Amino acid sequence: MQAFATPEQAFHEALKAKGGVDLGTSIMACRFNGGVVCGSDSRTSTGSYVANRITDKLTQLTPNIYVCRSGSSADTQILSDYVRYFLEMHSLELDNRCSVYTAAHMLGDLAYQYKEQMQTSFLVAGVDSTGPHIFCVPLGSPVIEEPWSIGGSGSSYIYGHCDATYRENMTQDECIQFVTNALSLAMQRDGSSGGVIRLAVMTNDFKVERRLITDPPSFSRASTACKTARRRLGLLSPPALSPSLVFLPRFPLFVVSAPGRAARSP
Amino acid sequence: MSDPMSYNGGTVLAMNGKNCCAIASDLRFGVNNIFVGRMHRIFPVGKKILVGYSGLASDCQTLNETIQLQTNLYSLREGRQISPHALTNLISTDLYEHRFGPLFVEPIVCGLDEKNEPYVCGADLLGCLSKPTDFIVSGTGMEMMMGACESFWRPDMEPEELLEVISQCFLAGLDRDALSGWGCVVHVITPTHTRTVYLKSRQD
Amino acid sequence: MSHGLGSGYDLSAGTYSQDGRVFQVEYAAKAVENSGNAIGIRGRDCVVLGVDKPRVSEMLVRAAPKNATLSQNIGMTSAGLVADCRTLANWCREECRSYKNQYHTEIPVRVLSERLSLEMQEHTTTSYYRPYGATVILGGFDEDHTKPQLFMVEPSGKSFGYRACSCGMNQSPARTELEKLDLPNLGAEEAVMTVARILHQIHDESKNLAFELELSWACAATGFRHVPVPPELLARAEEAAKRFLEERDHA
Amino acid sequence: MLTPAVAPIEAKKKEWSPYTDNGGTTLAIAGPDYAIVAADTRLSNGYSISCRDVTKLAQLTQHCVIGTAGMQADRAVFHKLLRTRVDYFKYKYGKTITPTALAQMIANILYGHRFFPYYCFNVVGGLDAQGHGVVFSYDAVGSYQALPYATTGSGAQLLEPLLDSHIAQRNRTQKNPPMSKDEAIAFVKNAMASVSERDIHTGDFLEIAVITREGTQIITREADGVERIKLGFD
Amino acid sequence: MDAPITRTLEPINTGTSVVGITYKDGVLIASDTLVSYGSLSRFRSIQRLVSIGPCLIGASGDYSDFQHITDLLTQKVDEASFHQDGFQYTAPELFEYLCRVMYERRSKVNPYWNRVVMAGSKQGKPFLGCVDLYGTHYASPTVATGYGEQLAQPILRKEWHPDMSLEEAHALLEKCMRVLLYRDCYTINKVQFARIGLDGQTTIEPPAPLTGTRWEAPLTITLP
Amino acid sequence: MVGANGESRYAPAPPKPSDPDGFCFHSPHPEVFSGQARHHHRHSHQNMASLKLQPADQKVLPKAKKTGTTICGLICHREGCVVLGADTRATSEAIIADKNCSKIHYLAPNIYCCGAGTAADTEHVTQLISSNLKLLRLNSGRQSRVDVACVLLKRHLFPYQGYVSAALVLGGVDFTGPHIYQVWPHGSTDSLDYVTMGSGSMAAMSMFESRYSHDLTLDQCKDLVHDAVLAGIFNDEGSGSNVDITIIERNKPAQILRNMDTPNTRLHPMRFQMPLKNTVVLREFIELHEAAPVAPAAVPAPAKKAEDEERAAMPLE
Repeated sequence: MQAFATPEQAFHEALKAKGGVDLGTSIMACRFNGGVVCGSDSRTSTGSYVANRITDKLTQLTPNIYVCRSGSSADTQILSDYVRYFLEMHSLELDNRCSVYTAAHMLGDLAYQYKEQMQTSFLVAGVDSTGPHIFCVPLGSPVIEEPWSIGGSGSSYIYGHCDATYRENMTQDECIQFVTNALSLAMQRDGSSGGVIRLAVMTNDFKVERRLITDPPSFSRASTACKTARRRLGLLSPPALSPSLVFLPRFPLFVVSAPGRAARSP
Repeated sequence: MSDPMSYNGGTVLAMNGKNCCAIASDLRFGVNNIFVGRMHRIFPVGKKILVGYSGLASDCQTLNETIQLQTNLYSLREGRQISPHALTNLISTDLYEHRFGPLFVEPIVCGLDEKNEPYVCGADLLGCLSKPTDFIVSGTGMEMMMGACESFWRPDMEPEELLEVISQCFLAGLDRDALSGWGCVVHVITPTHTRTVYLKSRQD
Repeated sequence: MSHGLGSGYDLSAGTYSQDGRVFQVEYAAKAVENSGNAIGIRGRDCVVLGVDKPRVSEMLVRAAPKNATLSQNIGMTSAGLVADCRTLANWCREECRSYKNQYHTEIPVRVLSERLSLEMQEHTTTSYYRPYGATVILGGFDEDHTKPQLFMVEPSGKSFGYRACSCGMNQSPARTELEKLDLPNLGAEEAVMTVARILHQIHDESKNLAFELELSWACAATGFRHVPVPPELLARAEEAAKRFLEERDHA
Repeated sequence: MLTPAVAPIEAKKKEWSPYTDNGGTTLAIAGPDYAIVAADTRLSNGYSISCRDVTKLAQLTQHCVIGTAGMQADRAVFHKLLRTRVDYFKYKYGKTITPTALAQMIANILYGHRFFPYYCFNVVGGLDAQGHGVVFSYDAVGSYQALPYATTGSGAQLLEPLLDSHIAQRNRTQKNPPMSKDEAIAFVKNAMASVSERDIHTGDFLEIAVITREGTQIITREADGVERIKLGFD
Repeated sequence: MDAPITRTLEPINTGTSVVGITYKDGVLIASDTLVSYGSLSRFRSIQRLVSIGPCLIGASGDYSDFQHITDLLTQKVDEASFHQDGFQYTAPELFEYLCRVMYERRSKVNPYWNRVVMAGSKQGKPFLGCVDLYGTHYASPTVATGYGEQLAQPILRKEWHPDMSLEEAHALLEKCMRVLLYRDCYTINKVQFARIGLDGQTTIEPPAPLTGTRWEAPLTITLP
Repeated sequence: MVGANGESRYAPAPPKPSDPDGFCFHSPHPEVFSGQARHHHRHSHQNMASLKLQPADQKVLPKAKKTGTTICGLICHREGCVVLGADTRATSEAIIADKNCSKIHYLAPNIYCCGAGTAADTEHVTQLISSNLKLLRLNSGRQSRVDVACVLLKRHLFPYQGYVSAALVLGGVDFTGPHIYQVWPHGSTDSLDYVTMGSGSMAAMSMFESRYSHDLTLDQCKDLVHDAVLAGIFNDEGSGSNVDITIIERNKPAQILRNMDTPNTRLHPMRFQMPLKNTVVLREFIELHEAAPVAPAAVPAPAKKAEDEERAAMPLE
């Protein structure tokens, strides 16, 4: 049996084997200084077949709250449908926008209640009167607030990247870049993720903007040598990477020093 | 009852005394919970040494025959009887030789050594030796015998008391073990003689 | 609403009178007017709820509390049939609990008052029910603690937000007193004093019925939680109220 | 549509059993004018000792004590239930339930949970109407028996033959008179110490409930009053 | 279609050990701030020690179940306080309730997958209890869940004494957390302490890394 | 590494049944894995046939004696020596089979080895390596080296793929200094300053991790090992009874402190003597060992009568 880093990956593989419709997914949400960005890939699969290559995994719960779905397609759809309905009733009663906290907990409660029957993992992102918020509702359904969060089978490959690259108080553009880069890295390494990148940008003035990135940035440095060789043969033109999309690590390089105690003589 | 160790049933108990030691066994030979007949499971190896076997009857006999053969050869080669210490090591090696297809026997050696010191030693089915100062039990009634022995055994018992204690402990355990019974034999080994006693016990 | 007027049309809440009234509801309001008084004040960053509890018997050691805490930040006081008041308090508590379970936030006072008014109104529409004989004053803070909230729900199901409100036997004199106040600038302790004074003031002394004062509040000092006014402050407020009355009588 | 199962996790689910064995041994002896119920106080969890001092005894009436080995959570609930049933009996009939009646009641309760049994192995000791000691022993689903002595739990197999030999004096030609109360207490200490020598789940401290006409005394300390009655700590 | 399935009946988001001891004036408990997601150290700054009314609780095991337990207990405490009759749950009472909740779920074969530590005071003495997913419960002056039961409990049993000062207790738990940091895969060096005094005063310290961990090692280790 | 394949590092699993219709013991055929198993004794499979006695659906593994164990060892850098410690309990499931077994095995005068796992395996593996070391010493005329012992052990264990379930703590001092090795049943080894093994390993490790340092004196090291074993004895039910310690110093005979601490002496012993002649004897025989006549100790009942009684009690014969 294969070893998996996360339960999500394990589940995804098992689901693939059994033929469920699955969002083998990369989803992400991140806060910036005036709002929140959430994004996802667009691949839905049954086994190894891409059932939908332009899926929209970002579902609007209320005008100011989005949820990124991963896990079983059917389960996540039904739960977000219910929550959307509940929240609509709730905000009617409140006569106000409902909070991201409430939305996340309603989703979390439902998912927790049905956690034995359903396989769901969500990121709830949005802005409310207290500012931007991101809540992570992974498999098993705890509800945890985070400044940025990633989910889905592809997320396992980009934790290190996100840890190293995330900064607080990013501007909107920086944040969009961060999300786009991370998602495309995940999509490149995770066979179950792919297609285009969809984004939803929510700002503190309760504006929502949707974006579609049809040409995710490419980071394939590993094959440079090979490409160089082919270029020399005139088979390939130099790569045209937009400078803004070049991936630069922001973490410091660690210097490894020898520890104090000398080695024992063998 | 598919465990080969309890397929035929049977229990052996040995105890140390002061300049003496004793070994007891039941006489039941069964197939799972069906009584088939009687068998002895304690055999002498030379003088002043007895070996009791519990476990799968066929393996008990096999091991006994192997041991008899080897100890006879030993006597012929060395011109003296094998010591209980050497005997237990022989048994241990014999058993461990079958590490991955073991003989389902747990033997107990009980005897007096060259200096007439009591020597009681047991082995598990893979040949791990255990040489206690008080008593040792093997077989299906192990737990049952142990409780009584823990309470009744005392250091430095004379042969008379040793016989009484081992008999009482053995009979107590025997009555509670469904796979042992149908009679009970006790041997008390002293420097001068071996006393063999058949005890009255429940016949079930 | 004399006896003759309702003749035949006042037996059930499910029946209108010929001139379009539901007598049962009006009787319920009457039941409220027969009881002690309750007052709610929304001052500057505070809500104070007060009620006078007539001493129905000299043997009574201490009257049961009438102000109720419904959730962390919301309290209620009421006038009318005591048992109905309690039932409504428990109903509200359950509503607060279920709201919190569902939305993981505290119920806003306004939402609670609306739900309560729906419940009370439902009891005015069928012959199966008797309308609640109680008027409920809800006061407290929403979860953001920004603004004190005060609502009053009447037996008919009417529910409005107030700066200050009163119900019970002497609701009109109380309202007159309340209208004199500079409510937006009333601090919490001051409000407690005021409520105590008004309750003493409006109490009909001719009946010579002793009464017990019960005050509860929610303000910054209580961490915006609804709790009973501390006994020491309560004693002070009562003393001040009595002194005020004496001085007034002297004058 | 619900997605199908995930094999490895489903397998785990099936494996999870709502039962666990927290070990321990109980012992009860019926004497001519006394009864004794004793148990160790160890709470085991697998190979580790969760707590050294958790009682397995519960005094149900003035003249009746139950000792329970098996699963601690079930035991706690079961003892609690018994206490309420004893109180209810008193309320309903105006008198304290006798140990014999209680014994039947316990069997009924256990059998009432026939298909999701309490993982409890009980011994009950008390005095009957004549003031003689009585002891009852149970399996988990309520089969029970009145016996002169009984033992349950992880060390029961070790203890039973010892009791046969020492109390019932089976296989002996000369029988001694029954033990006096003090002899019995000394014997219980010895017997439980023997078990703790050989059973890994039994140990730490010993509690002895001595039931006589005067009532029940639960002895948890040695006569000098300083030390708990120790069994092996290893 | 398969029969209804129960695939998350095993914990997914898990917290590791919680360690607690009583000291002279109360109870001190400690845990790290990690909630693991399988072997992934996913949520790295989660407060796993929670103050609820008269007590302090912490748990190892499934975090969503723990959140649920926390909600249940909070509700219980709140409801009691609304009646303003002066009644307040004490820690042992709340503990008993928690035990019943855990046992009930165990009896439905759908346990809260936790081992919960509860701290408070009982009649002027510190109270420290522990209940697991079967409902097995006990009160003990030293309690450790998860790997702590193997790695911390031996230290605690050896070095604990009832008259410990807060400083001593703190140092003892730090020592345990250090050992756990060395030997438990699923922990991180961000540890939180919380204490509850005999007066019910709760202090939850901000999480901080452990100091004094030692990683000296030979430059190379050559195996024969 | 051992831990990597999903098996617990701390509780070596017993052989798993893999033969679908036979008995659960599975022969690993070590020769297949390694060409060098030749010099060790062969394991016979002749008894496999008897395993077919069982129904296929009920496979029970006979219980071999295990040493649910706390073993540990550390290096005292200050004085260049090694301290090994072990408890003395051997269990057979939940029953204590031996209360005072010895788990610190001799490998060479300057090398000792603690064993955990299946007792027979630890015994025989250490005996085997011990004899191999002796042969090497005789051959080379030099002191045995600890790393040689370590290599011999891992070369022996690896081909059995963990089926020889011996988890060992190997310690010794040779001319290169003091060494402690941890040897896993699968044949991996670690060289460390302090190691623990067995079911009580975590309890013992908690003591080491909180108290070990390079500056400890030999007495402090001895205390630490003592406390580590005690931690196992008192916190792990698989470990118990007494503390054995062995100290190996350079150019000195090893100090074998067998039962250096006995914290678990028998409590509440029975004080009475078993009454004599209390058991019914059916028959009695006396076999003399020496020529000198010995009077039989009071022959009780006439043998004839006893035989009759016994016959009466044997309905099947």
